Amino acid sequence: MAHNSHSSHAADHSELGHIIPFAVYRNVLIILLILTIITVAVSRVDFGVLNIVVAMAIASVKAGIVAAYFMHLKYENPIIWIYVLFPIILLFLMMGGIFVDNPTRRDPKIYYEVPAATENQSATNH
Amino acid sequence: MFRYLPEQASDFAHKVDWINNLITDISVFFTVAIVGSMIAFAIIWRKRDGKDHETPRIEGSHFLEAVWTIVPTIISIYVAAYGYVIFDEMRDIPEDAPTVNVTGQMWRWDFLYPNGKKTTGELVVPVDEPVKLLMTSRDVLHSFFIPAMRVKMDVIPKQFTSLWFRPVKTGEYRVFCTEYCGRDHSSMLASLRVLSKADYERWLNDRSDEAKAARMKPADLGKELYTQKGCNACHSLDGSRLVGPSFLKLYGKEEALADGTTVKVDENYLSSSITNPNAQIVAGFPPNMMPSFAGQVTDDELFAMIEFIKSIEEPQQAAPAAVVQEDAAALAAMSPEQRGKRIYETKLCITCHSLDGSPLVGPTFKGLYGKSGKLADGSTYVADEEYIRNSVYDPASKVVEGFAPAMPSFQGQLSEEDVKDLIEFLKTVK
Amino acid sequence: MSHASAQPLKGPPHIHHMDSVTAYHAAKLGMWLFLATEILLFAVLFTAFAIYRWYNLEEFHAGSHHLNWILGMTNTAVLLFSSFTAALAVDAGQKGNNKAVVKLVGVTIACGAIFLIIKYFEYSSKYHHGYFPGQANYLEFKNFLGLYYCMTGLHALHVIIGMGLLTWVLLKAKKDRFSHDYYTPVEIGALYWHLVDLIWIYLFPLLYLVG
Amino acid sequence: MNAHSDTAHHEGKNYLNHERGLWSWLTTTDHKRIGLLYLYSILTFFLAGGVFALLMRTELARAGADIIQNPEVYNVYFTLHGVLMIFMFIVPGIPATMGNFLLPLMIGAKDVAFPRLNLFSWYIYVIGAVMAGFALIHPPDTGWTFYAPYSIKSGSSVVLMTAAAFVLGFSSILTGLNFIVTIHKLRAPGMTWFRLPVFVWGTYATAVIQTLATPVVGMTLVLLLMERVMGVGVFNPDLGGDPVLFEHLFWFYSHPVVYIMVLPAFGVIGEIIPVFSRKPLFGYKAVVFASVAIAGVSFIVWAHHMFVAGISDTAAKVFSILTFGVAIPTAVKVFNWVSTMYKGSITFATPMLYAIAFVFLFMIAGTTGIYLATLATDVFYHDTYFVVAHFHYTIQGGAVIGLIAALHFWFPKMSGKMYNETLAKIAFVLVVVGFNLTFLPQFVLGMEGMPRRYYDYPPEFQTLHTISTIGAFINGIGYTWALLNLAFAALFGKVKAPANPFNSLSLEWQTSSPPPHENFHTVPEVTDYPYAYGRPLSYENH
Repeated sequence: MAHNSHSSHAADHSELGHIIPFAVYRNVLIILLILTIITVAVSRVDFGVLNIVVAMAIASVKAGIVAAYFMHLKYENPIIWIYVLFPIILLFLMMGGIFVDNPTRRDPKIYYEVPAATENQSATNH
Repeated sequence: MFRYLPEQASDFAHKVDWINNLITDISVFFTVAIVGSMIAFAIIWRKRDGKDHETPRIEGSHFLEAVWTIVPTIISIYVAAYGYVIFDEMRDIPEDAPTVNVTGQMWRWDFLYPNGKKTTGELVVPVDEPVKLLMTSRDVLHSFFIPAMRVKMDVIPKQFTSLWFRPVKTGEYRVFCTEYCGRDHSSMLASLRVLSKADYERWLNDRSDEAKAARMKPADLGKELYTQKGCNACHSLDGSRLVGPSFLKLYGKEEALADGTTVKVDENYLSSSITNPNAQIVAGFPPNMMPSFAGQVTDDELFAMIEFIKSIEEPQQAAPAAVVQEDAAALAAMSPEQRGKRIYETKLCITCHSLDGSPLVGPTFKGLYGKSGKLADGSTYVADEEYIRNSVYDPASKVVEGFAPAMPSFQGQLSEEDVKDLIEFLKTVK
Repeated sequence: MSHASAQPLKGPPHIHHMDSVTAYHAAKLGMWLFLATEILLFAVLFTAFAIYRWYNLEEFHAGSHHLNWILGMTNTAVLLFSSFTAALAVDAGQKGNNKAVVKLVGVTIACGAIFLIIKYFEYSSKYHHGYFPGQANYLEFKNFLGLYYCMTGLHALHVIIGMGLLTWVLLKAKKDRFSHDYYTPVEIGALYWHLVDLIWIYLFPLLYLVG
Repeated sequence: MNAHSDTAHHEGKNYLNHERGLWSWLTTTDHKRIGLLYLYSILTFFLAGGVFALLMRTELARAGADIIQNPEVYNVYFTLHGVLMIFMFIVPGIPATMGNFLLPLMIGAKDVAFPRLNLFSWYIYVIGAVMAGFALIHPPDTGWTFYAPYSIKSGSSVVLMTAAAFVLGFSSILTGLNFIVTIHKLRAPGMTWFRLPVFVWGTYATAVIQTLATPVVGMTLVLLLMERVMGVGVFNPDLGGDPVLFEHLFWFYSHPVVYIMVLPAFGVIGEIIPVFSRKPLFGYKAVVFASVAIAGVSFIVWAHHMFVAGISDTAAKVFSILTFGVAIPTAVKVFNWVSTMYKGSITFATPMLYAIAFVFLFMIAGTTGIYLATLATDVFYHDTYFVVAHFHYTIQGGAVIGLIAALHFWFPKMSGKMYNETLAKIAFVLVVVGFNLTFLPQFVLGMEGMPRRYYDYPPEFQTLHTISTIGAFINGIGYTWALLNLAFAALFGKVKAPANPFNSLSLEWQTSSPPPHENFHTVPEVTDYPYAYGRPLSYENH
């Protein structure tokens, strides 16, 4: 469990990081560049509300590849996985909590032009 | 036990109090039970005679863990559900409720009624009718809190929030600002007056004050405000120096300020001096003497005041108080305390001496009579009749510690009889 | 660490309270945790972006069309390439090839510099057209541009910090410090650099393309 | 626990005297010394924050203006009280002091994973504190919550103060990160996860929150700063910003932060009660899971600070229900502590007295929390004195009492001396009596509708305010007394502490008092969990 070995001698090579062949790095770079072009190309197509979803999905694939290969996450200890997932979950919780609030307000609007006191009547609520 | 919530003045108040009291009872029960058993354990199984006795190695119990997970869960769900349901009712604004607009501003509350009537610092609503408040702010966050109605909602600039309630009894209730909003947060108060339906209708349609103000020239309105708001206590119209600078030929003058800079007295300076008097103090005058009138005067009144000050080009006698002179017979018919109160109001004692305990420019009159204390020169005083009489005629001779010698003498303005009446009045202010 | 003088030039430094394998894994876990905090730093901005985009969809669309997507894409490519060289630098470190580490890290830093130069041109063009906070045209897209500056500004700051970190790695590699059983700084520096890349992978479509 | 006994005589060398001089302290990487550096720093700010509290209470003793003539000054005082107590005292509070000192000792490590980073965090903390000190030139008056848009408009040095809070937060992140790695990587042989003392578990849960929640508030404060300096339009409603968003982001950190303060205190209580009851901690695993559950749930309940802040009714309902989720693990912990005392052999040493008081105070804190989680009642109580009292019961009654209990409990280990028990008990009585006298009346004030952050109040509230002020002074005297007693014992105490004066089984007591620089002369082997007190019920071993 704990990596606290008693020997203080030079460690066996395999106890450190994983070595990945050069070809993998090269292929990953090529895939990433292609995906970048796809992102730009796809943004010319209008999917309506899904625009942002598509863009973020492609970005997530790219980010996943970078993390898995460039950052060696694929070969890492599960504890590191947990600490990578945790902030992402928190990001969604944060967004989720705030999206439970603002869109469901009675009057979910920020009035750029100040309604003067006398005109407040016009701001009805639903 | 522990029933401290204020009186219930809205129709859902008793429901809020019900759930509140339920929580109180549950809390008290569990606190007493748990803390009680802890103390009992501590006493029963205390170490005796300085020797440890053998203890069993009890490491836990799945059954008990389950019990004290499930029981609090059930109680939580029960309380949460009722809190939810009652909250739902508190937030379910009736469609047909007449709307009053509430606008918060540092540090005052403005109200706008459906027929266009405006008030500041006082919200008036009819009894037994739902009323909806549609609220916003002109500057920062505030929060509108009526304890007796059990309602509260923050007020946000550039957004609208709302709340509603249905008052069930007439009377006057406090309104607090409960979201910190800067210097005078604690004086951002208002009152809620609940009237009977007939009284409310009469009040709503009585717009004589506004009409009068609208008819007047701004400078004339300003003149009236000069005495009404008690400016005359500290600012003369004839160039004489009182607590604050005279208004004579004030407009357009270059004033040297206490911080060494100079300022030209223009509309901006006058306006900020009324709403934020301590920001720019004229050299030679004491700071922190003048209370802020922010929230106490409307924009129109502010404008009128400035117009009035601009108009003082020639020395003038201080205008007589705008209060109608009572005829002698009416005065004679009053009790001494009533006459004293009249003097307190018309002679502008009211400007500097509060009745509610708050220190203004001078000490409060609340509980003053008979009180003893320290004077600025280190000696002590007892506020008996002689002391008060002396303070009216020769105020500078005995100044209470912590206050500035700001009060003018009333020699020649108040007769001995008047002072006696005033003392009688003071005796009643406890 | 009083034994610093006794430290061998090559190989893991002597750490008094744990062995070198544990030290390597501890450093990596620590770095990943730090990256987690960085993700949350940006999470705030993403959340704010999401909610203001919901409020002002039109403004965000229009604002994003004011950005130069070609420059954005160029920068994406530059960062991706720099990430690639950073990953190769770790590979070189794993093999104890200090010369390669120097070269690859050098290229990575240079890519960071190119990124910043392009970013500078983007900012200055915005400034000249009056789209900076406080300038005349800013109010047109205030929410979008406000978040654009905050997000790209914070990201640029991370690029600068990353370049600093990699410079430190480069100097160590120049002194021939790394070996197959000690290359922790290369890996740590590269991890940080990859994060900079990761964030940009999201910022580019979000700001330049979709809006 | 059959840990290697390690108290052998080592010719009087320990972490306090193996190196001497101020410089050796300022450059130390020894976690024990860094813990003490933190301790001295936070206690300084505790004192300063306490002075501001007493100034406020003095002003509030009577209605109207008394010692403070200008409300602005009062507003500055409560802001500084909050900033000092939250950011500079209680957040680093137990984790950075006791956590730093004890964590490696308790898991049988020689130090934390990154000793130099640990020292660096302290320096960052000092830099943050100095920045906050410079902010005093024009002290902020926004309240420690820095709510927009007042914090954007206020003329005071909000920029410097928020920057200071950001820097202090960075220090907190680095400490948390260091602890997580330490617990994962440096446990002694045999120290499995379920043999960790509950204090370590509490610190671990805290460290997770420190590491993952602090960046959120850091960025939020940076955005506020940008808003002030450049006017980017994120929180300023005049530029289309939503001030309520600031509150969301602020509380996303600042709710979990109360668990940063109180989870380690839970751990402290979980250590003290078994030792002085000579009983195993009842339901060890339940206590551990409760800590982890509290840390987890703490991230999804933040908006209960905002039920009337203008959030939607839907959001209020969702967050109210989630909030009740915190109540359950907290209740489980209380039940387990009390059950631990059942059939014990209980000694009333000062730490135990504080632990018992903690349970009592925390019961009140917890149950009054129910009013604030329940929607219908929170509408009334929000931003009244009820909240002030509830908060102080959790943080002062919880975290501060926990810290004081910990200081007394581990004092022999930290200083190698014993303190005067009688004087400590007198201080205990003053603290507990003074504390309740201060804050019980504030519950009543809140129920009567007294709003918080008021410089002045209607006269009908005066009696309770006066009582509260008297209590505050007694409380202040109590803390000063307790700390002076300890300081005196550390400096001039004659009674040397044995290695294990309270006969505890956990690892930190198995080394000498004070511990040697290396913590343990030989690496300890752990064979059992640290609560194996009492006569075994059966012969099965752990």
